[in-house]
This record gives sequence, C-alpha cells and structure tokens, in this order.
Amino acid sequence: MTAILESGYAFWNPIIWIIVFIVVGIMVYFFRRQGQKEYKKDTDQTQIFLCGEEVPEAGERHIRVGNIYWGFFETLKEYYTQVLKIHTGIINDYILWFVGAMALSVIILLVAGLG
Amino acid sequence: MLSKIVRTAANQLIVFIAVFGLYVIAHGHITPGGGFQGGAIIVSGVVMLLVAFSSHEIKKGLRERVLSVVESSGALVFIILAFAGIGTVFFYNLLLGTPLFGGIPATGPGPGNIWTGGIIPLMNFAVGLKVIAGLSAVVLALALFSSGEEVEE
Amino acid sequence: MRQIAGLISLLVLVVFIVSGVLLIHPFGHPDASAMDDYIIENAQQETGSNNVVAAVLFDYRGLDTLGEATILFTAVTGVLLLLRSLKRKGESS
Amino acid sequence: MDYIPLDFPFLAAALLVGISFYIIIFKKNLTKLIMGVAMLASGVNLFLVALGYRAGANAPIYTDVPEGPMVMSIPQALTLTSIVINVAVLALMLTMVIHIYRHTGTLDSEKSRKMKG
Amino acid sequence: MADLMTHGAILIIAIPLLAAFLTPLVGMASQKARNILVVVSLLFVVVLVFALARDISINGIHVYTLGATAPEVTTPGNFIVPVRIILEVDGMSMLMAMLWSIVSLAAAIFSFSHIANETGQNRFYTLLLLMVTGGFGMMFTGDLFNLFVFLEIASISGAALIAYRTKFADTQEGGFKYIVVSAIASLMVLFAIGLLYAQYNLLNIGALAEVIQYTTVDKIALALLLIAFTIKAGMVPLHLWFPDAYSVAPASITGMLVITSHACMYAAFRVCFSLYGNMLDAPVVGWILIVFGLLSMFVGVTMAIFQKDVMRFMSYHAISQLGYMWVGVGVGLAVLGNAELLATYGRDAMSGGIFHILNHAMYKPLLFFTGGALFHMTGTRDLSKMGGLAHKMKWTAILYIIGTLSISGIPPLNGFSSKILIYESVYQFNAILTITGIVVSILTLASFTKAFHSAFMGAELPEYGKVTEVPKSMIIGMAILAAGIVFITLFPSLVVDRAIQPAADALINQGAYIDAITGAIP
Repeated sequence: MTAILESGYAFWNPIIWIIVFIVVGIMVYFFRRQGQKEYKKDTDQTQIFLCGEEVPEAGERHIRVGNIYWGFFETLKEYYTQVLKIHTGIINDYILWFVGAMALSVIILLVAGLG
Repeated sequence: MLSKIVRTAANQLIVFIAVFGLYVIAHGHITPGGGFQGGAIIVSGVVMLLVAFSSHEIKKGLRERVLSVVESSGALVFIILAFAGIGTVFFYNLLLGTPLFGGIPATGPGPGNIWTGGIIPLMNFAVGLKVIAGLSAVVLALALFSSGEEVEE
Repeated sequence: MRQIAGLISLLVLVVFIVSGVLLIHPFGHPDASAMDDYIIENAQQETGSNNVVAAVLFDYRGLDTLGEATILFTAVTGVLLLLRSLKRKGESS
Repeated sequence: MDYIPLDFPFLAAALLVGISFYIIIFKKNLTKLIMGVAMLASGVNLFLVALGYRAGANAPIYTDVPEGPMVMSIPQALTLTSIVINVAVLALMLTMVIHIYRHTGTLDSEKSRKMKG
Repeated sequence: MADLMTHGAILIIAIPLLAAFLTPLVGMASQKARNILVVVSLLFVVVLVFALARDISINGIHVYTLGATAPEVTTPGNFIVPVRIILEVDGMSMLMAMLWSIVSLAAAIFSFSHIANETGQNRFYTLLLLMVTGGFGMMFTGDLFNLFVFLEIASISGAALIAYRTKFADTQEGGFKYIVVSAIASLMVLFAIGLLYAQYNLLNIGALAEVIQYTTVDKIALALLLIAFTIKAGMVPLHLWFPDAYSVAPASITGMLVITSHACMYAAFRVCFSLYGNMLDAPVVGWILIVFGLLSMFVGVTMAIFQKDVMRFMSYHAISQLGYMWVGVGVGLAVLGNAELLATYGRDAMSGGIFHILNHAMYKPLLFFTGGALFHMTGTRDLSKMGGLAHKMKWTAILYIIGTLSISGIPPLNGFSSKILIYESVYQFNAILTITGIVVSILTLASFTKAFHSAFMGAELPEYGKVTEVPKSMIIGMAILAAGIVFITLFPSLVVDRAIQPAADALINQGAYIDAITGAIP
C-alpha cells in the first residue's frame, strides 16, 4: 500500500483518517438535519439575540486581532520585552549578530577539536 | 553641462577610448584583457560624456530601451554560443579546428595569433557588448533619476 | 553594551581570520597547485587561447562566467526596474 | 621579486575585512555602510588574488612571455568574477538607498527604519 | 529521450536563463506572448525535472562536466583531479529541484493577476526567471565557487524583486536589508572558499571531500560557511532580516524566497555532509544545528503570535518551521559517526527533516499566496483592519484552511506525517526536542486560528463591500500548491520511499558522492 507510512515506530494511514472524517461528517449532517425543521431563513430567528440589548454594528462586533490571546501576552510579558529588544530593525545590528555567531562558532569548533 | 573646452575634449577623446576598449575586447584571448575589461573601459568613456554633457543631452542619443535590447542580445549570443556545443557538452569549444578562430597556437611562449581560441573571442565580444550596454544603462538611469527626469520603462 | 559586544566579537573574528590566513601557505609559495599546473600546461592545446586567464574564464569555468554575465544582467534589470517611472503608458501625470 | 616576509598581502586582506566589518557594524550612515560592503569585497578579492601568486613568476599569458614559472590562473579568474558580482551588488544597493532617501529624507539606518519587532 | 536526459541537468539551468534573456525582447512585442513564454519554459522545466528525477532514481548520481569531450569525463585524460565545473545531481538535489520547479510555476501563474496593475512587468518576469535559474544552479552544482555565483544570482534577483513596489518606503528598506545581508554572507562564503582553495587547490566539492583534513583552517572555513548559509536561511538569532524582507515583497516572490531559503539550507547540509562528512566533529556541528533549530522553532512561533501584519506573521512562522528541519537533520548529523544509532533513529530523523522541507515548500508558499490575495483585495496587510472576508473570498478561505491545517500538523494533512517522523525519532535522541516541537505545533495552530478568525470570520465589514473573489490566475497558482498538499497527504509512503529516503541516503552516503567525481578513474 502506498498510503501507509511506517517509520519503524509509527503507523500512519491517511486513508483511515479520511474515512473517519467522512463518517463523522455524515453524522454531523444528520444531527444538524434534526434541528433544522423549524428554521426559516430571513426571519427573526436568524437575528442575533443579545439579552434584548441592541446589537452593535458589524465593525464593532468583530473581535480584532489585538484583543485575541490577551492573557497569553500578559503572562509572557517579561519574555516579550526581552525578545523585542533583540528585534531592533537596524541593519547594523543584524550584521553584529552575524559576526558574533561566526566568532562563537569558530571558538566552539576549535575548543571541541582540542578535547 | 560643463564648459565648452571640456565638451570638445570629451568629444574627441571618446573615439580613442572606444578604439582602445574595442582593442582590449578583440585581443582578449591573446593579451591581458577581455570582454569585461574592455567593456568597462568603454563605459568609462560613456561616464566621461555623462559628466561633460548633462544626462538630458545624452538621453537624446542613447536610449535605455535600445541599451536594454542590446544587452539582452549580448547575453543571448553568449548563451547561444554555449548552447552550440550541446551536441557534445554544454560549453564545448566547437570552433577549435575550424577556419573561424580555430587555430591552436604552438605550446609555450610565442607571438599570439588572433585567429585562435575557438569560441573564446566570440564570447569576449558578446560579453563586451553586454557590459557596454548594461553598465551604460545603469549609469544613465542613475544619472537621469538623480536629476529628476523620467526613466523609460 | 552594544559597543562592547560588537568590539569583542569583531576582535575575536579578526583574530581567527588573521590566524587563518597566516596558517595557510606563505605568500608566494603555494603548497598545492596540481589543478593550476595542469591548466597552465594544457590551456593552449585544449582551448587554443594564449591568455590562460581567458581560457579559464570562458572554457574551463565557462558556467561561472555565464553566471557572472547573468548577475550583471540581473543587476541592470534590477536597477532599471527600481528606477522605472510609475506612470503607465498613455497616462498623463 | 623576492619572498616577502610575514605574508603582508594576506594580512592586509584580513585587516581590510576586519576594518570593513567595523564600519558595517558601527557606522549608522547607509552610504558608509555601502562603502563598508565595498571594502569587504575588496578585502576578499585581495585575499583571493594573493592566493595564486608565486614568487618571481610571470603573468599567465603566453604571448611574448619570458621563460619561467607562471602564477596560478584560476584565482585570477575567480577574482574577476567576484569583482563584477560586487559591482552589480553595489549598483543595486545604491539604487535602493536613493529610494530610501526619497521616501524618508534621511540616510540614518536607525531613523529611516519603518519595520521592527 | 535518453539523449535529453544526458543533458538534463544543464538544460534545467539553461532554459529558464535563455527564457530570461528572451523575456525583455518578447515583452516589448506583446505581453501575452511574454506570459506564454514564461509559463511554457517553466512547464518544460517541470517536465524535465521529473524526468531527470526518474532517471536518477534508476541510474544513480548524474555528473555533467561542462566543456569536456563527454559529460562523464570528470577528470581530463589520466589526470586525477577535476579541472572543469561539474554539475552533480543526486537524490537530495533532485528533491529540492522538484519542489522549486513546482513552486516557481505556481508563483509565475499567481503573478499574472497579482501584479497586473503595476508597471515594469517585463523586467519583473525576467528577474523571476533569473531567480529560478539561480535556485536550480545552487541545487545542482558540484563546485563551490559555482555555488557562490548562483547564490548571488538568486540573492540579487530576489532583492530587486522584494523592492519591486517602489512607491512604498518599506519595500525599499526590506530589499536593502536583504541585499546587504546576502552580500556580506556570500562574501564570507567566498572567503571560506579561498581558505579551502589555498590548502587543497581544489574547488570541486567531491574532490575536496576526498582530501580534506579538518585542520584548524578548515574549521574556520566550516564556521564561515555554516554561519553564512545559516543567516541566508534565516535561523534565530540571525533571522532578523527575514520578516523585514519577506513581508514587503509581492506575495508570489515571497513564496519563492521561502524556497531560496531552503536552498541555502540545502547548501549548509551539503557542506556538512558531503564536503566535510566523516571528517567532521559530528556531535558538535550537529548540536550547533540543533540549537539553531530549537531557538528558531520557539522564538519564531512566539514572535508570530504577536504580529499584526499578515505577511510578517507568516514569515515568523516560516522561521519556526525551518527550525523543525534543522532539528531533524541536526540529529542525523550528530549521530553520523555512529552507524548503529544512525540506523536506529538518525536516518529517520533526517528523513523527517527532509520530508518537512517538502511539506513546508508546499504549504508555506500557499499561505503566503493567500496573504497576498488578502492584500490584493483589501489593500492592507494589517490583520486588525480585516474581518468577515470569508463571505466574499470563499476559495481563498478554503485554501487558507488547507494550509493552516497542514502547517499545524493536524491529521490527516501532510504536515502531520513529517512532524510525527521527527517527533518519534528525535525523542530517542533527546526528549526535550520533541516536547518543544509539540508545544511549538500547538502554538502554531493557536496563532493561525487567531489570524483566520480576525481575517475571515465575523460579520461582513462595510468597508470591504466591494471586495470580490481574487482573479482566476491567482486561484490557479494557489490550487497547484494545494493539489501538492493533497497528493502528499494521500500518498505519504510513496513520497517517502521514492523521494525522501533517497535524499537522506544521498546526504549520509558521502562515499557515493565522492566516487561519482573521482571514482571513474581506474
């Protein structure tokens, strides 16, 4: 079989996965059919209901990228301040890193060669 | 635009520079030099003209579009010469032994013969053409752009 | 901080580069020259060119020269591309 | 014509590389940075062409050459290629710097930057 | 046909070059003829590449001596070292060439609509074809100096293309940073070549590998070569230029630049495995690669979550994904001297890393193209200004989902199959590597979900009322790559057996690489 990948430890067959996806998809379709009988398009049923409040405009309703994962960035604040310090955007610094990496790797290679 | 003396002198000198450049290109396979060097010499002449006259004046006689075509053709000639040997191997020197530049000089030091070298002299010419057109186009475009004029597409 | 780090790494690199160039053969006395000797001996016969450098450029290492000509072509194309006028043909101002 | 002690050409090439790295790292002016790159290229080219030298040898061109050894020819061809490549790179760099100056009005690498992070 | 295959390697390099020289002339006459020329030449190259790949899998390594009396004559007469430039094509080069040919074809087709409103199109396509030439040259050449020349062709054309949209200031800055970094890195490559040439008077990789001694000078040369190719590939902490350059280029070019990055990585692997090979202090160099890879994976993905510019966000992901390949191949290099460990997990780790190159070369250009499609229709790269675009751009959204699932390693898409190979083999070397890999994979999914939400989901925004689906040629360009993803998804074993493991073996088996050059002489 050309579809099976055996790495010596792992068995990996995309065909099985695809069959599973298809079966799950059919099941989901059936469940969805159950609830769709009373659903009518373009009536009040399809409107957004927000506890009776007024629904904001489309532009304000959309959660913009800056607000997603706020907690993640807050937790890793110190890490980000450190990492952003490296990303200066100045071309001279880029070459400085290059020179530093070259010097460091020569030292590593020479020292490792001694031992 | 510089003074009339400079302009007149540049007008006369360009002939000698061009002849010398062509000499260097043509004798690339027997004396020091070659397509790149000779081309660079001629382009230095173009730069001299550019300094003596303004880029606006030069543009009337030397258009980037023409230079671009010449450059592409030089490159095409070069790669076609390389392709010509593909019956044997790419870059095979197929002109050796034929009447056209086919001579083989005696081994060791000796006076050079211009009818030697196979495809080398032809490639020198192709490269020379390319360098002249290409570098002139770059210099001209930079001069035109710096003086705020239009550079053709 | 940046100054110090820069100077130290620069110094280390220069030390290694200098030691590198001093560790190879002394100037004017190459150790190995088999390939070059072959070319100097046979260039006239194999390529018919008296100028050995031209023979190397256009025959032995012809693809390098094609690449070199291509780079020049690339740079010229690039410069003319970047300095092009942004107006389309037939459009006024 | 004699043997030059202490490998001066090699040392000069290495120091040229070092100096040009100093310029590239510490000079904030973009034009100076381009000069640094050009110097770096010169250093590498000098190193390459010095590799092929043989003490007291002739240029590798058979036309009317005196008898004797010839210097190695491949490094010369490599250097020629490298010089042309660097001319091409410089032309393109200068073009971009002209545009940067037109857009930002400065040549300082810190002030002219638009992107960071 | 057999005759064509003899010259296959050089034709793959020379035909795009010939087309590039013809493009300005043809383009003056007619734009349509130029587009046809570009597509036909690239299609012909794709066919040639696959034919040559088949030929190599049957007949072994191809050598092609330029200018000799016959292609197989690597050394003249009974002289023992090669004098001429030799192209040497093995399984690894062939894998790179296959993905490069497909991506460049997709990028060219994508460009037709993407830059339709810009001036200077003739020169744009000329440079695109030159970049294709440079990439193929880097992959096929067996000569160090030739590698430098083709590296420069790819870099210079890439820099000019990055700066293509001259009316924006940031494009010029990105192009300038790219060309400065490339110029300095390639000059260091040249310096290292000089150091090697001075000692052995050779430029051919195979011939050098036979005589190399690993002296102090060789170590300095190795460090220069390795770090120069590392900065060109864009690994943390040498990645700083990478997002700057990649985010401002036209999207089709960004997709191709990813593969030039892979080509530089290929050059680094070539130097480590084929040039130094068994002489190398393998664990040390292997760990250098692994450390670069680990840093890239983690810093790349954490920086990516942070980004608001869609192209910049994807560039950081490219850095993060490049890390996987370095970890995989680095583990293989670290155990290169130990035949037992190499057989147990080293070869699988390398296969995983190389498989990831192939997968990444399919999904990352696809994602960049979708980013370019968003920019094309909305006129902004800022994710915080986008929203609700899936209503208008259905096909782009679907293709974006395919790319997202693939890059995050969600089964059953292809990203998972290479990641599982890396995870399981690397786990036996060092468990931390696998754990980092899984964490990075989760963060990748999280950040792509975020980008998908902010660009495609939500209600239709009033400011994008006029946005429509992107033009057909852009869809076709993206669909080519999506088809590649689906193919690899369905037949992972076929791909691994026919393309990936021969590539890994080609890197491991240094002897075969040397023999192809010098073995012909009795």
